[in-house]
Amino acid sequence: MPETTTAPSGTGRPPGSPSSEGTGPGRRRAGPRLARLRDLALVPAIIVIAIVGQVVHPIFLQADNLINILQTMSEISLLVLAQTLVLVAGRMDLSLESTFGLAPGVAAWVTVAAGTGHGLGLLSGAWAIPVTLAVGVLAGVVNALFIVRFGLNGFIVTLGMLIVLRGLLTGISGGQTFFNLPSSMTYLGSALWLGIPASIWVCLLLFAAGVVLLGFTGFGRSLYAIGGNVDAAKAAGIRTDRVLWITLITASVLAALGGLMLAGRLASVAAGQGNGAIFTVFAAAVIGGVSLNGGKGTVFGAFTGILLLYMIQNVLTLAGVPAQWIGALNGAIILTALGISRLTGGKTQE
Amino acid sequence: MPETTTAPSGTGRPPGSPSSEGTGPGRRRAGPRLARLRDLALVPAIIVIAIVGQVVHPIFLQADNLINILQTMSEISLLVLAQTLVLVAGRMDLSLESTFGLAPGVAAWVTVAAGTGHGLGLLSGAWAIPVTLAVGVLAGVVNALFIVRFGLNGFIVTLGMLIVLRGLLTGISGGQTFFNLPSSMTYLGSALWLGIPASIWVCLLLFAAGVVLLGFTGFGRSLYAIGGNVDAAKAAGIRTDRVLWITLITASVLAALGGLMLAGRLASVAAGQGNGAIFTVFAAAVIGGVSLNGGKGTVFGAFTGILLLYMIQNVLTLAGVPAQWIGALNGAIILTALGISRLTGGKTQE
Amino acid sequence: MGDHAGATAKPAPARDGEPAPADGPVAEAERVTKRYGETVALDGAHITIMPGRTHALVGRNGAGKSTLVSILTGLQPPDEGEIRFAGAPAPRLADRDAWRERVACVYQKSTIIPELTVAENLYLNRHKRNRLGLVDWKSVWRKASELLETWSVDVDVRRPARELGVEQRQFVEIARALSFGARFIILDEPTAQLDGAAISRLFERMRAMREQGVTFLFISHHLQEIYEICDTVTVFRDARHILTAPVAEVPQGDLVGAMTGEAAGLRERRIRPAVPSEAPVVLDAKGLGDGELYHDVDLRVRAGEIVGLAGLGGSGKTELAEAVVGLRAPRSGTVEVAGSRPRPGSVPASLTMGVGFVPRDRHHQGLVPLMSIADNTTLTIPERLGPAGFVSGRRKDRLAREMIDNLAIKTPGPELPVTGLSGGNQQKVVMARALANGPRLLVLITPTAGVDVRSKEFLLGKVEEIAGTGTGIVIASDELDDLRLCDRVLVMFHGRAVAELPAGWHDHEMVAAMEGVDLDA
Amino acid sequence: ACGGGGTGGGGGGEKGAPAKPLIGVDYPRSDTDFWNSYIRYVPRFGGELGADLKTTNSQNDISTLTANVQSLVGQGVRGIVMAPQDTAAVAPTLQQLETKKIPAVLVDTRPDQGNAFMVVRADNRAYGEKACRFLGEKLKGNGKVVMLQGDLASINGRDRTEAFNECMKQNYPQIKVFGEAANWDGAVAAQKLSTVLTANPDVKGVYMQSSFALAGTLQVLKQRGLLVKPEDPKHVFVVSNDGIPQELKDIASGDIDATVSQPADLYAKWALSYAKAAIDGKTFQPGKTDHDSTIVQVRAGLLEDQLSAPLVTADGGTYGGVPSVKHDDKSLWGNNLN
Ligand SMILES: Nc1ncnc2c1ncn2[C@@H]1O[C@H](COP(=O)(O)OP(=O)(O)OP(=O)(O)O)[C@@H](O)[C@H]1O
Ligand SMILES: Nc1ncnc2c1ncn2[C@@H]1O[C@H](COP(=O)(O)OP(=O)(O)OP(=O)(O)O)[C@@H](O)[C@H]1O
Ligand SMILES: [Mg+2]
Ligand SMILES: [Mg+2]
Repeated sequence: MPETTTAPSGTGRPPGSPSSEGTGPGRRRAGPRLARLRDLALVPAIIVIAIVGQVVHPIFLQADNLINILQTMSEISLLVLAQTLVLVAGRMDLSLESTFGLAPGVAAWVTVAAGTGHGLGLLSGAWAIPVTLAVGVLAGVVNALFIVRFGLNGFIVTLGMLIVLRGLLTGISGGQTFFNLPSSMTYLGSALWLGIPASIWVCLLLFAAGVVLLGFTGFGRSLYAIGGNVDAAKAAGIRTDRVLWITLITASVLAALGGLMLAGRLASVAAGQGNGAIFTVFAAAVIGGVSLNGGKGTVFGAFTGILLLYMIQNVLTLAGVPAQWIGALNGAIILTALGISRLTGGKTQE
Repeated sequence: MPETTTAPSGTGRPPGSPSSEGTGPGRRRAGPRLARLRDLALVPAIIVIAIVGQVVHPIFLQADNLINILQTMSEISLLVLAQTLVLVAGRMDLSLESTFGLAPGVAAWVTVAAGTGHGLGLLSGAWAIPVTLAVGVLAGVVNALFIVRFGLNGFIVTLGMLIVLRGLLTGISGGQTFFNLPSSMTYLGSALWLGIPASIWVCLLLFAAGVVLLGFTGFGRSLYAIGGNVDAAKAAGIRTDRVLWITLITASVLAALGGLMLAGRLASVAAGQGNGAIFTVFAAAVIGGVSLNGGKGTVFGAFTGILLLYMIQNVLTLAGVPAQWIGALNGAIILTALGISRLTGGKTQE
Repeated sequence: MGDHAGATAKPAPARDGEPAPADGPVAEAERVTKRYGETVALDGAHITIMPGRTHALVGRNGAGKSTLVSILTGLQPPDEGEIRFAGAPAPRLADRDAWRERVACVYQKSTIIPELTVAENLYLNRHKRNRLGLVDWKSVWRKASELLETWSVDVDVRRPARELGVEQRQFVEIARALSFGARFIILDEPTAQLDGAAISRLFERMRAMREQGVTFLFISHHLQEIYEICDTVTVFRDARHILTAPVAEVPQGDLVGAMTGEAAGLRERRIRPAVPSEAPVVLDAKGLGDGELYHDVDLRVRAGEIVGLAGLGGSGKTELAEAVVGLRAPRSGTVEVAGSRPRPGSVPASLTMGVGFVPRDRHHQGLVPLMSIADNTTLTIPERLGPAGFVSGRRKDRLAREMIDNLAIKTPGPELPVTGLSGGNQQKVVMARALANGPRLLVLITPTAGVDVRSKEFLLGKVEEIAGTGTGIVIASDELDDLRLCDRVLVMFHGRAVAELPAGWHDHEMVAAMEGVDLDA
Repeated sequence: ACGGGGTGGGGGGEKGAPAKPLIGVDYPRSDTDFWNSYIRYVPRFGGELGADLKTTNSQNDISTLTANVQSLVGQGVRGIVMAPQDTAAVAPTLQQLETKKIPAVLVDTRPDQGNAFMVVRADNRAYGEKACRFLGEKLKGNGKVVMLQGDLASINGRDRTEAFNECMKQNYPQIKVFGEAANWDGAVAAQKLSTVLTANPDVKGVYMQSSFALAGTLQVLKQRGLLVKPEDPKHVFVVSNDGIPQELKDIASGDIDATVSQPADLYAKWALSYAKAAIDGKTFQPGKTDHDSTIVQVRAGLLEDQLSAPLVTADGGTYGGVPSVKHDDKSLWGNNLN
C-alpha cells in the first residue's frame, strides 16, 4: 500500500469502538457555559452605565432613583416580555402596543361615569380589570385567528391590527384622555407593597415566571422548538397550533395588563397610550439577545435589554444633556453598548 | 468481506426510472404563472379601492387627484424602493427614515444663510444636492461598516443608527425647521416636467430602474441569491460583501434623495422629517409581497404596496371620514385588502 | 460537454483518450490544519490529486472530508498548510472567479436557493446577457432546459427550486457543477440522495468526462461506489490522512479498517430467529389510501418483527410510512396501533399510543438546530422530565446521557447544539428521539442516509436489538442494506404493494420488484 | 430681575437656604420651533432671576414626564416648572408633588385634576377663536376653509379645533370647514391639503393650528398658482399659529395673512418667576397682574395666569372685534429672537 501514514491513535479525537467515542470530559462544559454567557451579554454594559451614572450624579445608585427606573420601565417591560414569548416562537406581534392602549381604554370607556370625562358609565368600576383583560384576550384571539388559523403573514396581520386597534382607541376616546378612572384601575399602578410600587413587584414576578416558563417547562421548550424548526416540532408531537394560540393570547393579555398598570400610574388613559412603544420593545428584546428569526433568546436577556435602555435614559436625564442632543447621545450609547456586549458575547449576525 | 458488494449495479441501491418522481406535463406551467400572479396580488385590491374612491367622490379618478396621490407618495416611495433592495438581500435598514430627514437637514444647515433661519451659511446653495447625497453615502457606509465588516446584527445596528441620525438632525436644527432653502434644494420637489411634478417622474423612473435592476441584471439577481442563501451565493462566486456594501449605500442614497424631494416640496426641512415613516415603508414593502426573510419580492410589488396605502389615505380624506375614525378604518381596509389579495395570491405565511 | 457550459465555457481540449497524464498533480493540499473552536477538523492532512484520475476520499462521519472540500474550493482558508493547483499557489480567497476556473464542486450541504427558479440556480452569477448587458431570460431558460435534458431530468426550469424533490435538486447541483467546464470537479456525497438509476447515469457521465481528461474528487459512504468508479482512494480518519492507494490494491475489509482504525472489517450478520406467530400485532393498517400517492395498502406488524417497506422515489412508501405515524392523514383506511386507533394525522396521538419514528429528512423534520442534543432527544417526552409540565434540567441531562451512551453519539456532552454534530451523529440524535418514549412501534424512514459504514452497521444493530425487546419495526427505505435485516419486505410500486419478499431475498429480486418487473412472469 | 434671595427661607428650608433657589424645569418636547424657543428662553430668564436650573425633557411623553419629575425631586429641586401635554395623566404627579410640598408651575396646559401653584398659559381656545374671526371677516362669511389640525390626542390642538368650529358655526354659518388631522406632521398636512384642494378648488382659507404646516402649505398653494397677493381674487387666506420669525416674515411678504403669536418668552419668564415666588413663600390672588394679564381662579386650589396671545396681521387692524398687532411690532417674541 503506497504512502500510508500510520496515524498515531490518539489524535484530534479519540478513535475506537463506538461506545467509547464521544464525551471527553475536557470539552464537556463548553456548550452550556457559552449559552449562559450569551444570556449575560448585556451585564457588562449595564455595569458600565451604572458606574457612569454614579459618576454623573451621586443620586444614581440610591434606592429612590433605582425604584424610579424600575417603576418607569415596569409597564413597557410587560410588552417586552410578551414580545419575547412571541419572538421565541418564531412570530412577531406588532399590535401589542395598541392593545397596551386599547385594553385599559375600553375599560375606562365603559366604567367611567357618563358625566365626568366622556365615559359611558355602563358598568361599575369593579368590571374595569375583567374588561381590560377581556380586550387583551380578544385582541390575541383575532391575531391568532388570522395568523394560525388562516395562515396569513404575521407581520402584516399584526401591523393591520396595530392600526385598527389604535384607531379604535382614537375612535372611542374621540382623541381625548379618559380620567376619573375607577379605583380598581388605578390600584396596580399606584399602590405600594412593602414600600415598593406594586407595578415593580408585578413586573419582577412576571419576569420571574417568564424565566421559569421558558427555561423550565415543557411549554417553554415547545416555544423554542417551534421557533427553531416548526416542522421538527410538529414531528415531535408538539401541538404547534395550540401553542401558538396560547402564546399570542398570553402576549396580548400581558400587553393589556401593562396598559392597565400605566393607566393606573397616570390615573388616566390617553388616546395615544402606547403609540410608538413597539419600537422600544423590539429594541429591548433584540438587544437582549432575542432573535427575530425565532428559537433564540431568553426572558432574562430581554429584561437586561429593557433595563439597559431605561438606565441610559435615566443617566442622560440626570446628566442634564441638552434636550436636542439627547437623541443622538442615546443612540450612540446604545450602539456602543451593543458593540461591547456583542463583541464579548460573540457575533450575532443573523 | 460481507455480502454488501454483491449488489448488481454495484451501488447497493436499485436503479429506477428517475422521471417517476418528476412532474407530469399537466403541472408544468403552474410555477411561473403563479409567481407572476403573486407579483400582481395587490392589483385587485387597488382596483377595488379605485372603484370605491370613484363612488365616494367623482374627482377620484381625475388626473389632478391621481397626480396628487402620486406626488404625495413619491418621496416615501423612494424609501420603499430602498428598503426593498435591502430586504431582498436579506437585511433590513431601519435607519433609512432618519437619513431621509438628516441628509437634506445637513444640506440646509450648511447652505441656508446664517441670518435667516439658523443655518450656518458655510457653502453656497449649489452645494446642497452634493451634500445631501454625501450624507446619504456616509450613512450607508457606516451601516455597511457595522453590518458587513464587523458582522453585527443589522436590526440592532440600523436601529441604533436610526436614533443617532434622528438625534443629529434634532441637534443641528435645534429642533427647529429649516426655511429659506436654496433653490437647488427646492427644484426637484417643486418643478414640473411636461406638466407633471418632477418628483413623480423621478419616482417612476427610479422604480423602473429598480425593476430592471432586480429583474434583469446580474447584480439584482445576486441580491436574491444572497437573500435566499448567503452560503450558496458565496459558493456561486458572488462577492456577497461587496454586493451588500453597494446595496446598503444605494439604499441610503435613495433615502437621501427622497428626503431632498420632500424638502423641496415643502420648501423646508422639519426637525422631525421622516419620523415614523419606516413603519409605512415596511408595511408597503411587506404588503407588496417582499419577504422580511430575504430573497423574495419584487420592486413592482413594493410599488403596488405603497400605491395602495396612499390610495386608501386619499379615499378616506375625500370621503370626509371623521378624523377620529380614520385610523381604525384605515387599518380595517388594509387588513381586508390583504385578506383579498393574499387569499387569491396564495398563502404567505412565513 | 461544452455545449451547456454557458457563456463562461472554457475551451475544453479533448485530450483524446490519454487518461494517464505525465504532468504534475491538478491539486494538492499539504499539511492542512483547520480548527473550529476546540474541534480539530483537519490535522496536518494532505492529499494529492493527479490529473485524469477519479480520486475517492472516504472516512467516517466527521473525519474532515467536507472541511477539506471547503478549503479546496476556497470557501474558507486553512489555519495552516498550503493549497496548490497545477503546482501554483491557490488564488486569494476573495478572487472567486479564479477559484471557479480551477475547481467546481457539488457540496454536501445544499447550495440550491429555494426561492429562485431552477434555471436561475443553474446559471446563477453567469446569466446569459443580451446586448444591453441585461439578463436574457429566454436563453437562460432554454439553456437550462437543454442542460437538464441531458440528465433526463424533466422539470419546468421556471419553477422555483423549492418545489423540486430532493433527488431533482441533487441533479440540479450536479448538472451545475459539471457544466462549468472546469477540469477538476469535487463531488461531496453526490449519491446520498439518488436512487440506483440516477447513480448509474451520474457514473456514466463521469466516465465520459474522465475520457476527456477531467479529474474528480469523489466522496461517498457507499464503498461499492468507490470500487465502481474510482481509481485512487484516500482515507481520512480523525482529521488525519491515513492512506492513499490505488483502489484495486485495497480490499474492502482493509478500507473499512483504515477508516475505523480497527483491524476487524464489517461484521457478518447473524440470521434472525423467526417471529412467533402468536406475537401480538402492534400495527394493523388496513386499506390505506391517499389519492394518487398510494392505494389500498395493508400493513401488519407483530411485536419483535422487522418489516421493510421498499420502493423507489415516488412509489409512495414514504407517504405511507408518514401516514402510519400521523405525519399526514390518509384519505381512506384505518391505522390501529396495539389495538387502538390514534386520530389520523395526529402525531401526538400516535406518540401516546407508543409510536416512535425517524422522519425522512433530519434537517427538515428531525432536528431543531439551535437546541441542544439533550433537548432534541427528549422533545417527545416532556412528561417524563418533571412534574406538572416542568422540566428538570438534571433529569433531562440524565436521560440524554443514557441515550448518548446507548447510541454512542460522539459529542462532548448533552448541552451541545445539534448543529455542532457531524451528519452521522445528528442522525443518531434523531434515532434517539424516536426511541425516547420506549415505542411499541418504531417507524424508520431512510434511517441511515449520509451515515458512514460503521455507524450504519451500528444503527442497524441497534434496530435489531430493539426488535429483540418486542418492538415492532417498519423500515421504509430503498437502501438494500437497510432492508436486509427485515423479516419480510413489502415492495411498493406506483402506490401499490406489489410484492412481499421474505428474508433471504437476492438483491436482483428486490431490485426487480422495486422496478415493477415480475421475475416469475 | 425682581428682588433677590432676601425673602428666601420663608418657604421652609430645613437646612440653610441656598443662595440660589434650585428650580427643576421639564421641557415638553424639542421638535417644534415653538417649544425650542421656549427652551432657549428658560435659561436666559433663569439667569436673570438668579435661579439655578435643573432641566429635563419629556419628549412629549407623559410617562417620561413622571419619571423626570421624580428624578428632579430626587436631585433636590425646590420648585418645578413643567408643561404636560397630557392634561389628565399629570394628576398623580401633581398629587405627589403636593404631598412633598414642592410647588408646581404648569406652562401651556391646565391639568384636568389636581392642584398646582400656578398655571401659566395662553388660552388655546382663544387661538382658534381669533383665527376664526380673522378668516370669517376676510371671507366675508362665505366660502370654504381647510383646518389643518394637529394631533387629535393633543389637548391644545383639540381646544383650537373646537373653538374654531364653534366660532364658525355661530358667527359664520355659511363657511364650510374641512377639518383634517395632520398629526403635527408637515408632510401629512401637505398631503391632506392638496387632496382637499383637488376636490374643492374654491377653498379660500386655510387655518393651520401650528407652524408645522407652514412651508408645506405655501408650497401646495404655489404649485396650484394660488400663492398670490392678498389683493388678487385668487388669494387664499392663510392663518398660522405660533408666531415664529418665519411666520412674521411671511406675513410681511404677503404669503400668509395672520398668525397667533404664542408667548414663548412670557411662558418662560413668568413660569420661572412664579416658581421662584413660590419657593420664597409668596402667594397670589385672582385679578389683574402687572404684566398685562389676568390671574383667574379656575377652581379651588388652581390659579391661572392667562397671558395674552396677540393676533398678528400685516396691518394691525381689528377683525371681528379682535384687535391685532402688526407683524413688525417689537413686542412680539418672534422679532426679538436673535
Ligand atoms: N462550521 C463548523 N463549525 C464547527 N465545527 C465544524 C464546522 N464544520 C465542521 N466542523 C467539525 O469538523 C469536523 C469535520 O467535519 P466534516 O464536515 O469535515 O466531516 P465529514 O468528514 O465531511 O463528515 P460527514 O461524513 O458526516 O460528512 C466535525 O467533527 C465537525 O464537528
Ligand atoms: N455550528 C457548528 N458547530 C459545529 N460543527 C458544525 C457546525 N455547523 C456545521 N458543523 C459540522 O459541519 C459538518 C457538515 O455539516 P452538514 O450539515 O453540511 O453535513 P452533514 O450534517 O454531514 O449532512 P449529511 O450527512 O446530511 O449529508 C458536520 O460534520 C457538522 O458537524
Ligand atoms: Mg461531509
Ligand atoms: Mg454527512
